[in-house]
Amino acid sequence: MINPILLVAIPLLAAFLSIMVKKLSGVFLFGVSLFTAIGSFFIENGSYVIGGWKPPFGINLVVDDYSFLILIIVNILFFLTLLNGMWDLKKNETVLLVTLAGVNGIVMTGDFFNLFVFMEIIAISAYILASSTEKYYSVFKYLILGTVGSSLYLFGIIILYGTAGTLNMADLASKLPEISNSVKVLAFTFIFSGLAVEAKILPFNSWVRGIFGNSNTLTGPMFSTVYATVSAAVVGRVFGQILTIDTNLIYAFITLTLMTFIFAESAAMASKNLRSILTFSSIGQAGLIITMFLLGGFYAALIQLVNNAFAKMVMFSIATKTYSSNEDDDIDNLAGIFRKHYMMGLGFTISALSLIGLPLFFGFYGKINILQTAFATNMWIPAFILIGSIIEGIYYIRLLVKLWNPGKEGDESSEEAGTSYTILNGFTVSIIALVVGAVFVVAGITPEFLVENIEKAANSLGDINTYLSSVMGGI
Amino acid sequence: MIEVVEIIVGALMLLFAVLAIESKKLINSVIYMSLMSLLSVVSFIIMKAPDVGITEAVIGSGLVTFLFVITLTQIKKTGDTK
Amino acid sequence: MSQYLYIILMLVGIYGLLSQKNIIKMIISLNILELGLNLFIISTGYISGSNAPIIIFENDTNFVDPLPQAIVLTAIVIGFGVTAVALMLARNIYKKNGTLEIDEIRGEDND
Amino acid sequence: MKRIIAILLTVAVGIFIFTGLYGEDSDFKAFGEKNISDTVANSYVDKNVDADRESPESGSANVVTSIVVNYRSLDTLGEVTVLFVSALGVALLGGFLKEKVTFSVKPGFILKNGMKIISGIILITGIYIFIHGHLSPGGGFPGGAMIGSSFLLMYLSDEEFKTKITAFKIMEGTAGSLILIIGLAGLSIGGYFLYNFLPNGNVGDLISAGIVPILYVLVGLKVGSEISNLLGNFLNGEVE
Repeated sequence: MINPILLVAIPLLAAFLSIMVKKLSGVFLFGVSLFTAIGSFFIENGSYVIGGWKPPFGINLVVDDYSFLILIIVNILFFLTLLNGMWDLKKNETVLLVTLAGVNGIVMTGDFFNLFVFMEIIAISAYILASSTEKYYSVFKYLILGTVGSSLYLFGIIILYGTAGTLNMADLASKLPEISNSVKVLAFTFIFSGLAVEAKILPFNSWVRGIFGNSNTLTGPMFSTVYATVSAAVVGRVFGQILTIDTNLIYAFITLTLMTFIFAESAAMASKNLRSILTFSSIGQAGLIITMFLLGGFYAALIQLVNNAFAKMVMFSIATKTYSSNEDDDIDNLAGIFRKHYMMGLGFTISALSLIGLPLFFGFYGKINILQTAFATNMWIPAFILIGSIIEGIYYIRLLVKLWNPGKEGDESSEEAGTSYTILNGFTVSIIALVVGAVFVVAGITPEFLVENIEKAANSLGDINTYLSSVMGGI
Repeated sequence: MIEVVEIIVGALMLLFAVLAIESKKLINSVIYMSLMSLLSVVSFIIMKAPDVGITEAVIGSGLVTFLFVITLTQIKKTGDTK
Repeated sequence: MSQYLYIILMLVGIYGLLSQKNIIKMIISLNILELGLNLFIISTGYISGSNAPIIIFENDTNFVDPLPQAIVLTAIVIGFGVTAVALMLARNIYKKNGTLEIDEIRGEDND
Repeated sequence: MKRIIAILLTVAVGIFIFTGLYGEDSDFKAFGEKNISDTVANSYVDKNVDADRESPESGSANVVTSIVVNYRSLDTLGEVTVLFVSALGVALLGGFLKEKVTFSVKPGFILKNGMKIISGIILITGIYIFIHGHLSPGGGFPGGAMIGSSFLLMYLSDEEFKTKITAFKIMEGTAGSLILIIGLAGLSIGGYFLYNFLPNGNVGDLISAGIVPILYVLVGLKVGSEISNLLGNFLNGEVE
């Protein structure tokens, strides 16, 4: 039973040591990432205090079923991303170790300002990782938006501190009713806009196209799975559980997230480039997941979160691998590439179909629950969700059809008409694609082992009282 | 008395901020910005925050100004017009 | 009253970010925004008639609120780190594109 | 045109903030009228956060330092990591320029020798500030930045003071690892990460407040070496 602070301390220690022994930093990275992936299974629930000071005064790390599930997913995704991105590490080993520490810290922390510090750690590591693809202006736009977002977030929590007098999440949750309404509306809007930058919600996601669109085999899977899961999980924790907001503010946020979902899906429909289709699909999925968190449908949000993370892991690694071997990811020139790489094609197809939510795959349970929760609220939300899902289904099916049979549309598919491109050193990618595809199919047929853990996580996010009792009676 | 000084320092900072944004030459806006962070040290001290005053003095007006000036000399755009 | 000035300072920073087209000017507006925010945080912790949080005599504990000062101590150094990375990016942008005006930089969203 | 939209948007945000904060039904404390008893910071000041501690909680006279290093020490660890990553990022981003920039104006005799004295003085004040971090205002961060600025003066004032000093990397690594080792030692001894396991002594004298001065000295050394590295990387450019 390891203390969860080790998930933050060990990667940091490895990062500080790795700048002294440059040669070993690769070994440090893979070793520590394996340690956290395995260690995250052996953490017990509870509130772990830093420095021995009880929660409202000191900082505490909270591990309940929700953060336990997110920790496991994020650490496994991080390890898979390292396997995929081995060829593109480019001296980023130390930065990746710090990202691992930041990612583990932000999921577990029980203090608002500590969340700001970990958010900054992750953001600066993301700027450095993203600039390894030499697209400096897109990284600059990401930096400006990210810093403005975190400053607005800090402004929001200072207003809450000014009125409630505490920075601890549990203490603030119990003090929320005493705060007056106008201050709450102001503070929550700023906190939401701060978190919306990383979670790719509409007014703040103009950076995503430049960063995700130009990603290499390391940054593509990293941003679209690890960062996406963490940012959605933080919004889920802060707005799902701690800060209970009144209805008209919720509907204001939900219009934003649903607009993100619809615009992103329609933009993906129009784009002709493999990586930009996946980029817009990630933005759309982020909008959908955060709509579900705001609506209170935690079970549906978590299933879609897991589904989107693993599906994007497979799809982005294949997309960035094709780009790195052929310097071109226009889907017309890539027609029929899966004929040459069956394993990758199979993995890509299964994860795409699971993302759409077709039956027989894991994603089906996500879509069903999303529609159930949406229909419970009112007429408009499920209508938009249905439209967005249909658009998504259309462009994914069209993409798969094009990538499977070679040659332009219309003429019969002939072997040599297909693309001349091949994917180099794609062995690990195809293994991962197959494994994740198998998990999707097995989870689609017999979902018990995965769904029951997600059920526990959703319930623990739902009731605030166990969270308060575990923190206030903290060890 | 101290409130009057605070208001004056705040108004001056505001003036330098607007000048820093609107000035034509880059080097002028860098100078206005470092003047502004110098004045902010004064207002930190007035608001009884010596720790923050020292940190802001060393980092805010000292090193950040150096970073901007060095970047401008590297870019040789000190005389850049809008 | 001076708290209003610090909020207006933050708004000037936001205005600068929205209206400027030069990259160095945008970084300067970012610094103005962060400086205004730090001043606002300290002003929320200020208690008139009390002195700085350094214990000189054992019993005299009529202090200003020390927590916002601990927060601003961290925020300043984070702002410095981000400004350093931003300026290095600006230098690379200039080396690559030859200009600092954002409308002269060729779209590199997805080459 | 863009300017007008920017002005309108800023005024809208401003009105939203002012009505939210200073409207009639908002209980956001006006400037200066806040009383400390209804905030968490009350027990930081009276030092009675954890009554059953054997010695007085943290002997440090500077309450802000005791918050930054003792009560909320994970923030400082995160803070040091932020500076570590940005120094690393600057090295990676600007790494391809190896030579130190030579300025058109060569440093004269007075400048060169004058700087040697001044940067020595600044170095000593910086070290003084972070050693006395828990007694007087200032601490690891300003002290480290002063060390950085003293090395900056040395970079600027004479030519052959090369900017690629590996000693900074070694100091940065050891100071950071020592902070974490102390934290893990606290975990094994006291059961909590970064637990203050050393005796506290009485408020005000140099050897007091347990691990607070040790941590803050390590933070000062780490921040100092990082900022010197970072400034050195900024000084590298094409020799024109």
